[in-house]
Amino acid sequence: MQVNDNKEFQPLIVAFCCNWCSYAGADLSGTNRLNYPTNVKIIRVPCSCRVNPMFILRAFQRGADGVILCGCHPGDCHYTSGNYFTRRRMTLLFSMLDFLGIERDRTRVEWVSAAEGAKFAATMNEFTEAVKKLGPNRRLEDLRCRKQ
Amino acid sequence: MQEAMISKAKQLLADGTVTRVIGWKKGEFAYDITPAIFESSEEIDRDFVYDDFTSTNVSKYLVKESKKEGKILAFLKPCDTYSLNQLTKEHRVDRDNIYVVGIPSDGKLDIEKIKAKGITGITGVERDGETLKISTVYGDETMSVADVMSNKCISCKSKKHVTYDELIGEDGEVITSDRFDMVEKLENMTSEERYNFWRGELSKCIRCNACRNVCPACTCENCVFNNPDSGVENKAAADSFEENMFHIIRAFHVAGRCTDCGECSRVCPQNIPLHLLNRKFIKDINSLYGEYQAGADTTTKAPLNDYTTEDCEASIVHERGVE
Amino acid sequence: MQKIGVFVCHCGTNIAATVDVKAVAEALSHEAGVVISQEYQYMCSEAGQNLVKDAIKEHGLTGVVICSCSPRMHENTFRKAAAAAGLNPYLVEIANIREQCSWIHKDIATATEKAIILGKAAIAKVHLNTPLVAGESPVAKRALVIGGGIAGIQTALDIAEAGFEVDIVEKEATIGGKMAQIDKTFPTLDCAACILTPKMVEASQNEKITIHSYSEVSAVKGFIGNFTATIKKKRRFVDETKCTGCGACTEVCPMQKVPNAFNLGLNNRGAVYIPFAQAVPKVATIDANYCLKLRKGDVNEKVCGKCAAACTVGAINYHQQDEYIEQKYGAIVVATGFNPIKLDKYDEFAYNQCPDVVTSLELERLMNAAGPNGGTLLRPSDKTHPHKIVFVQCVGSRCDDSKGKPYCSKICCMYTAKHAMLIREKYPDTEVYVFYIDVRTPGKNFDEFYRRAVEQYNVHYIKGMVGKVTPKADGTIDVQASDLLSNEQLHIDADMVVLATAIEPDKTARPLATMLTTQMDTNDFFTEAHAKLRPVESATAGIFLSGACQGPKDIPETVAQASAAASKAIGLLVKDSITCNPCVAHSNELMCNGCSACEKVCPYGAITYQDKEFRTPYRTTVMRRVASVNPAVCQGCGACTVACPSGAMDLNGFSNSQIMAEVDAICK
Amino acid sequence: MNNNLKEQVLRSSGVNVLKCMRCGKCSGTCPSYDEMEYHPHQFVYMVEKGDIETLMESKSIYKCLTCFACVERCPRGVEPAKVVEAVRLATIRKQGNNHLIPDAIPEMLDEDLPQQAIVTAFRKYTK
Repeated sequence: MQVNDNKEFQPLIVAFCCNWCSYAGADLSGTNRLNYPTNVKIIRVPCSCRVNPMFILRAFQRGADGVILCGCHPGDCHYTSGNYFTRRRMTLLFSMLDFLGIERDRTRVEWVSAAEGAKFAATMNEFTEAVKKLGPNRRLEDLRCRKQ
Repeated sequence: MQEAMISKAKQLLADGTVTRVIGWKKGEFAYDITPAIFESSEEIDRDFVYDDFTSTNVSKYLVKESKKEGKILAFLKPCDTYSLNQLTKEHRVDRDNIYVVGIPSDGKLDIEKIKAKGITGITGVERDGETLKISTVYGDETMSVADVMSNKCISCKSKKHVTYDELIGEDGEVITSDRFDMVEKLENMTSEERYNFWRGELSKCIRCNACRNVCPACTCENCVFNNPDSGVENKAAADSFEENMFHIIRAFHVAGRCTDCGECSRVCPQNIPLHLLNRKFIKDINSLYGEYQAGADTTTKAPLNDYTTEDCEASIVHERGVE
Repeated sequence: MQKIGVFVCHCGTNIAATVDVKAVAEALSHEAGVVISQEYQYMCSEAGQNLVKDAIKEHGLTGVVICSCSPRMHENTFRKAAAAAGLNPYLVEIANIREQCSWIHKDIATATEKAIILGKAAIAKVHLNTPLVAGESPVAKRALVIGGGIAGIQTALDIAEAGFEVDIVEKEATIGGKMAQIDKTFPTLDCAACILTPKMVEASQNEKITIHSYSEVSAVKGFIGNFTATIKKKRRFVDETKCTGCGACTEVCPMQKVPNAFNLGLNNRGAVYIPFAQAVPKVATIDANYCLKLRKGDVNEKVCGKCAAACTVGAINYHQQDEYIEQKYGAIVVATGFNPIKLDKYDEFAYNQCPDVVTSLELERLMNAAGPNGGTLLRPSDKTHPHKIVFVQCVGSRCDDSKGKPYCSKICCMYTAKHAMLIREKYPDTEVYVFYIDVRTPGKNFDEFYRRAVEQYNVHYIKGMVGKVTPKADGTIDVQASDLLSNEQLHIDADMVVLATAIEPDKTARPLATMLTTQMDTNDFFTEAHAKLRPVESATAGIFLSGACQGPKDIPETVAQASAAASKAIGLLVKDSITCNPCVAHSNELMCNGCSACEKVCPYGAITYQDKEFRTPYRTTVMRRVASVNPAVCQGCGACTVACPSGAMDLNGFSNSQIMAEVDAICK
Repeated sequence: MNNNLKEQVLRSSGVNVLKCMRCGKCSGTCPSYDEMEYHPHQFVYMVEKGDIETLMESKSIYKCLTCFACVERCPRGVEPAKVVEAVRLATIRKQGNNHLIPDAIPEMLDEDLPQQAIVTAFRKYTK
């Protein structure tokens, strides 16, 4: 997170991408030179269902302003059912964060196939913009982790 | 009721059906009832208590107790039987090693509510229908039972025992309650208001872990918050993030498993309405994935360990309710 | 103490143009544990790999981070290089600074900054990497071929040839599939039966091949090298071991009004039947939906029973039940084939209204010597000789609507040319019109074949599409179409119309794909592991694809793919064991609750439970139920790790602490 | 080639002419085919080429019955009738005049003329 008086707020976005679809989709948007902001940093996981809610909270704790989780489209999971579990888990987790008053636009799940490089880039652009509008994450941060 | 239970316990001990009984005995004060194990008729005669302050759900104790030698007798209120069923489903208790006697419950008293009325030095209570007679060292007081009923009992969801080997008294029915009202009220607030509400509540948390220790779903051999490898290990919440983190993860871990017994809020020394977090999950699960009551049986898959291909997308959270 | 080597790749200018690689190497050299940090032109080159190998040996590296292209590209390359230098290959991590950095960003300063962060995340992760050793799992030396058409037969023959046992499971009463229904084959015009039936016989006589006809695969469990399939042998009410295929029963059956499925319902057969003369196995089957006795419900009642009386070997068994066979297989080949689509939605072609509007496959039967008319081409309505026949191409193919299929069915251009030619050859007085959009003839001798139809046989090829087909009262059919080249609308008074119907995958394919956990595209064709480089393997290890189940194909292509799938299967079956992915889940027994949450979300059934004794304080012990993961079955998705509330379940290579370390490094 | 006109036709019709695979089924199915100088498939192709003026001057735009047979049967979902309609609209708009004035209708009325025809005529000959 870089907050600078004379500079526009630059959010830090952590993107968890499943190895088989979304990470490949991210690679494809690279291959096709489709730009998205440097704010987005990708962490590779074998399947979206590997993403523990704790990872998402941890990212927010350490200063992330938005967390997005990308997986194969429902029905296309490399492990057949992983993203179906992801969908339930994240729906409930996001609903809980919303219930606690955390801005709902800071979290998102998006299904991106290995062929959807353009969608990946578009999603990241859109998500970064949405988080930028919200400003820095203040409601779910760990003050001790805030950078000076 | 206490007499009936004592005689049942003594009978089952005598005929060898069970070797131990888990019940309750008096603590330091009259309202301070704690679970206890009894191994003989003498102990039962001496210490066994069951009264309007006897709230503690003993099913969690059975995780350890049912693994011991010999069958144990447990007296379970309707809400407690849901917890036991859920534990049975998760292979946490050895159901065959437990003899369950179902006991009816018409609600327990909340000592904090009584104290809040300025009554101290309580030595005993007597319930006469809707009226409660309280004897204290300063004399007797009377009040309405409803006024000092425990919150978890006010929003009671069921008077029906979902598992038992024997019943004392008649079995009740699943009842409809207004238990989601407060959740709904919060949902209808703005995000800012919700944030302020929860900041106010959760900042009271002193991380005494009472909620975790009483919770019949929190039976992990080793809690993830005690596990140095988990990355979230912490003993005491140092700031608002850790207060949030602990309660979110705890609620998430029991989502789909929480029977809504309300013990977490009952034991919270800071009176944080923790059950609202669990109820939020229950409400979401009911509305998104179909009605589900944890502990109602021992076979249905928990909603988070299950899915349908037609489930809603996570974006539903963004689309509904108040921003 | 960790000794980590960092290597930053320029990838020519692919990375170096937008990321200051020197600055990245410099910045990462200050990270904890990093003992060497260099950059190089092409890390994946021989020289680049040597750089890594030398550094491992020289500095005794305990971890390697390569900042380069996507791990999907060269992770294996660098893992192999590390292994060659004596470092466990799983101590290598890749920071993707090409696809996910240099290629998508333009500003050098921010791109460099991001590359450094990605490098730091990889370093943070590699600190926690543990050496992993891939396990091995044995291979069952037997293959299962699902589908007994030409694809399945060819695959089975090739696998058997290599000396392995093969089982063919065919849902119909005989193997042979669609090719058995075809009259002649392009581009040589030899008779399909003449080349197919010897292969069918060969399959039945090969002692390595077992044919389960009239059977279905009802369940598949397991994984590459170790599948267990349950085969349901549907009851055919005839003892296969006794039946001699003499056909006496079929002659006495009084119920002769059953639509003959082999002839696509163009004529009738008995309730007890042998699909066709060269059927394999040549065994009768009773159709319980039509059999007078079986339809009654109570077979003990004294109804009919003529077939049983006629059978001299006592093969008829009205009491037969479905039989289930369980068998272990090392490899599975899917060869479920295709079917023409239903034409219900194409009212404009009057297929449902007029019997003289037929599909191309029906025309095959109408022209076949074993077909309903003994090989003489007659109109189905009045059995007269047709003098004018109109062929319509692309019926349901290349359709961007809900009625048809978006793809080209590939075989129609060629078989239509074949039909046109055969008709003109046999009935020179019959005029043949073909309405086409494009004539697609890529293939050896294919365009020559089409040109022969035009030049030698004088078939009228008209570029344009038929808009409307209207049966008329005089028995002829009005075909209204456009001729795009002469820019006019035509009306042709035809005697017959033949629709080149689109083909689609068999309906059994989708449930089978679910059973096999293989992927399908939106058209229900099986998806190959790689469209170009792995065209006969599915993405699920140990499952191979043969024939039209993977996409529309003609016979030579099908046979080629069948043999290719066989060779892939053989390549697997010759191995005694296969190496497993070591990035699998494992359970920490000390923390496991035995609650079964992980088991419930495991798609592979890799998790089992056992009661184990654990020490408790004061020299006591307690029995606890704990989970254990079968590393050969686990595929490493990690669903269990999140289902586990205590965190007892973790995943090698993507452990909780590793991912958390990455998160921390990125968010620092 | 007039790009503005092409743009206008594409926009008002909402048709993607690039989806056409030139099969000619639209013209094969058209009941007004013989009446038309330019046929449905030509409309699609000529609009793609931008040759709109030729179509606008042709009588064909009034010959289309708007029966939608081509729309119904087009395998690619191109909807040629909508293209014809869009060209017709372009003509009418360009001239700035309605071809049919409501006041003139009573005189033209014929007892056998179906109500539907008047409605259709209005759609065809007015803005």
